[in-house]
Amino acid sequence: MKKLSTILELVNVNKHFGGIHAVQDANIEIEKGTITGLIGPNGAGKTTIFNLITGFYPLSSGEIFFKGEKLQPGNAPHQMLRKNIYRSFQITRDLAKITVLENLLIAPVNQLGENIFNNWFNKSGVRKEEDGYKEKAMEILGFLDMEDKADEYAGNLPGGERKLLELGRMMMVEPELVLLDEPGAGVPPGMQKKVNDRVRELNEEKNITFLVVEHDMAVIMNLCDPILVLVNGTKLTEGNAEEIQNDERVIKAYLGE
Amino acid sequence: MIAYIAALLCMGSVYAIITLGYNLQWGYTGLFNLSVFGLAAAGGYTSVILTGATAGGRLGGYGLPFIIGLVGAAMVSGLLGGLIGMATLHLEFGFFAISTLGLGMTIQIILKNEQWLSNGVWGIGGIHKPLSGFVGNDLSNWVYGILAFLIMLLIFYLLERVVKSPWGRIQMAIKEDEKLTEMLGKKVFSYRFQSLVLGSMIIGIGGAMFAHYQGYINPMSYTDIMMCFLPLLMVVAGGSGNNKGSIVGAFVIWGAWSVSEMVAGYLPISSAKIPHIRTLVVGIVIISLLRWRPTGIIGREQAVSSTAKNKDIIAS
Amino acid sequence: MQKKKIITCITILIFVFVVSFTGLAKAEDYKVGTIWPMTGTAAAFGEAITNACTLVQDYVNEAGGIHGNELKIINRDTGSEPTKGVDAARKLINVNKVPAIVGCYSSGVAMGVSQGVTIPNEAVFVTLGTSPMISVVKDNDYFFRASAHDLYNGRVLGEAMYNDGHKEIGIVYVNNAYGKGIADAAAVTFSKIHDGKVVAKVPFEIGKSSYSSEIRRTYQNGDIDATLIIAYPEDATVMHKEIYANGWDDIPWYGSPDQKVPELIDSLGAEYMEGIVLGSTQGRWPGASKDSFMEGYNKKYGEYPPKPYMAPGFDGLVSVVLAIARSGKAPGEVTGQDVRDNIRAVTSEPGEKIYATVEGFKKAFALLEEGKEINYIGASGNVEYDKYGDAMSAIQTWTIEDGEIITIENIIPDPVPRDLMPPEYQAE
Amino acid sequence: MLGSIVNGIILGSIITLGGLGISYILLIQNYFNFTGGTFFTLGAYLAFAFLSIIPMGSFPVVSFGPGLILALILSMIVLAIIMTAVDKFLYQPLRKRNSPFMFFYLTAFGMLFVLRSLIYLIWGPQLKNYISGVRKTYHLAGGINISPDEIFVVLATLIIVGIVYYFQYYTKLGKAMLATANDSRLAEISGIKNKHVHTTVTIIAGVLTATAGVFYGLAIQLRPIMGFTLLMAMFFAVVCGGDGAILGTLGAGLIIGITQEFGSEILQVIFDSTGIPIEMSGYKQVLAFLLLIVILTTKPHGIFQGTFLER
Repeated sequence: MKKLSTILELVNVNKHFGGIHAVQDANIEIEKGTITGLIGPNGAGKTTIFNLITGFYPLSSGEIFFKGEKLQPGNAPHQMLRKNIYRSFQITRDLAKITVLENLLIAPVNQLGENIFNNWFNKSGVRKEEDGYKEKAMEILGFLDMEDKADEYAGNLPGGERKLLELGRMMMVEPELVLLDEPGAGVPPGMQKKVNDRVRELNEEKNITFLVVEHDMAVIMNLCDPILVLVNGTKLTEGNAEEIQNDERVIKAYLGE
Repeated sequence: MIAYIAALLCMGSVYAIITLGYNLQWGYTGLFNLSVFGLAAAGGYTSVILTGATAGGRLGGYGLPFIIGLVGAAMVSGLLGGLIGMATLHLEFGFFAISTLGLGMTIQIILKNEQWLSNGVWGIGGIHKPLSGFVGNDLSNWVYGILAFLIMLLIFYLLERVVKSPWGRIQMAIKEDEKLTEMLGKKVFSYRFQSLVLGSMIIGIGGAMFAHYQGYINPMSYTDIMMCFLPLLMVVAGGSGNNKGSIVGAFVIWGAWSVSEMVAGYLPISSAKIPHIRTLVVGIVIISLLRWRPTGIIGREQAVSSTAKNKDIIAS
Repeated sequence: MQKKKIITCITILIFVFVVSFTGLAKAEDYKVGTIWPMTGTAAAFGEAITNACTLVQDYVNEAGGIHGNELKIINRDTGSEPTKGVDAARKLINVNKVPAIVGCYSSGVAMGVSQGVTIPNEAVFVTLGTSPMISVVKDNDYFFRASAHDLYNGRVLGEAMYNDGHKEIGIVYVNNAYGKGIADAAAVTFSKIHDGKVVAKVPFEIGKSSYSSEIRRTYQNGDIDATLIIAYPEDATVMHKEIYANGWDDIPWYGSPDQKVPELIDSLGAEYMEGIVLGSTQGRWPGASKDSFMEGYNKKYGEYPPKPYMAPGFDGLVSVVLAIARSGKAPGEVTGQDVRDNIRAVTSEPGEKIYATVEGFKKAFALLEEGKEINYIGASGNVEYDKYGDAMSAIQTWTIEDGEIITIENIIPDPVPRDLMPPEYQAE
Repeated sequence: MLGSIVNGIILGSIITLGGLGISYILLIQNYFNFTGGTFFTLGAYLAFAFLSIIPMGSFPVVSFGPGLILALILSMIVLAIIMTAVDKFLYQPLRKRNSPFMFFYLTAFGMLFVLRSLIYLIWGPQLKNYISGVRKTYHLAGGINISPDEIFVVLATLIIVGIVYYFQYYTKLGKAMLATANDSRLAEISGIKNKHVHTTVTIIAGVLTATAGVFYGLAIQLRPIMGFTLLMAMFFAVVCGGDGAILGTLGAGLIIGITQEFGSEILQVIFDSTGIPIEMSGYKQVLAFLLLIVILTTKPHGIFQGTFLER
């Protein structure tokens, strides 16, 4: 296990909903360049942690740091990508009614054409920029083996390709940290390998850090190192696949006491 | 007959303008705004107050040219749209709908009660159509219809410029998935706000065009059924998120609405019952279409992209 | 795929369009349009008044039609809304080519129809709207009114209250053109023409479930001797229940034209209504026209509903029909101008008095063919259109005895002088 | 002046019942039922129709008799059947297809047209009453006037809300409803049949709506647009109360009723005494509406948000 600098750090993070403690004193550190897995039984607060990191929920208490800089509390979800954090969702969220190509084109931040007036008064500038992004998008689609699907509606893609599309969208912005929520959900087994390969490739080639939440143990064991185990909103243990599988506490937590 | 076609052209174009504005809000951004009638009324009254020649004791009588009236209508409706947005945009779908409906009603109630502003229940009459002095009455409907159609086309062109662009793409994305769009670094509130204001400005222009066509307006000229539900139906009929569809939807629905009444007149039923039977049929038609033709009455939902291969979306 | 659907839709539309025109009245019919509220807030009045108009059609056709051609009434719905009303009128003018339209119960709709459709298209529009504003519309004399307007109604109510010895009154009125008109006129009559005092003048909105705050403001601002309640029957019922609950039911109240309906008695009970109501409404003028109208109505539709404004609607249509007859033109050639130019001649002196019976119509058409003058005496009054185009028809005062609506008298009052009214009533 | 509070409470009771009908539909099916107001009218008219065949009879004190109660029960049953049929035939296919929200709203609009025209066609536009005549009224201290009928309406509302509350939180079916509202997928996995829940909800909504309609007819009158004019107020109650929160809807209904009646009167007195020329009567609804906006700005999910739902 190569030890690099910490990229994301959760310090004493708490989150209550009414009387329920969804996250309790979570202290988590994510090392740069890893593919960290986050597992735990239902209701362990995995997705809540994602929502806390990205600012969808306000913290009840505690702090979150990204690259040593305070991320939460304070930042809104739309600022994440500007800080080079990308997040995917549990249920694949693709924009079903626009095309695959456009699903990629929407990702870059601060496009000229995002300002309404540029579309009336600076059309040529918008077009020029758009052409540049199109080229990049086609390259990415090539990398994902989805070139022929560029003009297909995203809603018509099979589950696995939707995951790939999500990766593609992420590649458009080349973030430093990616929060992947259940990359295995709804993906046929054949496709899963492809998704995993792409994730690993991106991790190695572009040095992107991944934080992965997953239900499917096979996926996690195969993909992630290290793996964090979360129970009742608290970090239970941390280790590589083998260690986790043999940890009694983990087995207990999953089977119930 | 020919004159009636001119009338259909006028009303069709007026509704097409309102529908284009509404389509931006609902069809692209997914804002279920139910204050359309209030915004249209605000536009109509603004234009009438600015362009009217006389005003007995109320605000207005500035006698400004028609085009200034339209610009003023767009400004005031846009401003009101912005205020409505600030008050309600943070709410969820249904809550937003109810709140905007209430704000639309508030605009209507103010227009009804504040005599110094809108002449209250008496309404404002003697509104002139532009150019009607030059061409006489027979032609004025045609002139106005063509003018309205041209204004509608201009709005259509300007809208197409922005919706088929990264800006429009973001609006589509917001309609589909607000959270994802937020995650992609787009400030959803700001884009919704822009869509609401721009749409409101267009609706205001539509309301002003309506006022100048009617010749007389009072607060009841802009009712929720005629000025909010009907445009909504037009948007859905034309396929939400489809500007061309909206225009077709506006003309077809208005034509059907207007003509159906004449057809009903030939049924062998007591004339007092006919209007109710007509609304009954309209209701049944709406329900049946949604039940058996859920893909839209005329068009399907269309993407921003013109390059899309397969026009049918399999997934929901 | 999509284009095909659009084309199909448009084809169907055009087909419907064509069908709707082939089913039109025969070319040799004289056509007159009517627009009444069949839906919406004023729907309760539409049916009866449509029946009254059908009665005119029956009489005229029974009398052999106008110069041998049948009369055809084309009726449309105003929906009690300007938008729908204007669209309905536009179809009558543009598609059915009627030279004249009779109709509109609400002033707001009538203003829209006249300024949006009939005046620019030079068609005659005879309305029943009671707003005083209708008189001052710049109309090139195409805009008539068969009923007495608020300045008459308000005068009668104001005079009645003053003459009954009341010195301080409260007025509560429905906040629309109709209610505001009568309220203003009655208040001016009471306080400016006479030396009475209007203690409170309170508007209210229709359709609410409680009017207690309005009622309290009306009754508690001072010791009032009487109240004038200008409300539709639905809202009047709600108010009276609250007046009763507050124990103010011993203060006499006066009602507006719309309250002359049996529903109000049903709702409040004959006992409550007994003898304490005095209202004004559009009158019926004793004579052959009134008898013929009421008997004909009873015969054809069962019971004659004591609803307001039926007689003037009837008269308005008759005067248009007679004007068409006097113009002597063939069915397709009658224009709005012809109706306008003849409508005063057939309803005023000189000429032989004509009543709205089958025989009366026969006689009228015969006289007109001979080139002689006629003078129609209507069911609602003399029906004489003044310089504003307003008919000087009778105002009826009514009360309730034994659960029945009883007419006190039919009078033709002077209107409230316009210069006493607030500025918005002055002619522009 | 205090009398306005009483009026507000009566209006609030009716709003609460109608609002709960809408609230249940919103809770489970996630759309604001625009037809709610028209079902409300239909419920009232159905009872009116039954009353023409059922003899009214008489109770002591109140002005109506057992006939009205029977008519109310029949109206509840018929309306529940109608609403279930509408749900089965129109909304279920939409749910199955996962149709966009808009389709539910448009279907509701279509239903509104159909029902309203049917009411006009069957009963005509005229005003109707269950009982004619003014009622006996108690005059209490502080200018409060209340008739036995109105007391009945308020008490019956409280009892019904109590029953619904018990059902919701203390019965198996009620808990199943909550589970479905929280997460329909999860509830289905744990053995709750969505279909049954939908039917139950619709039946409850029908019963509540019919009761609200009949109470409105009893306390005020019957007219074809009565439900539509009250629809906004019902929506406000649902929104302010928090969707699905029974006590919340009751509280919000009463607050809205009292704000409209009492609040507007207080403001009117203030305006009159300071000489500001504003007539509050037109702005009653606006007042309730401003309240709604204020509440939503501070609490986006209503006053009683989170009583049992975590959204």
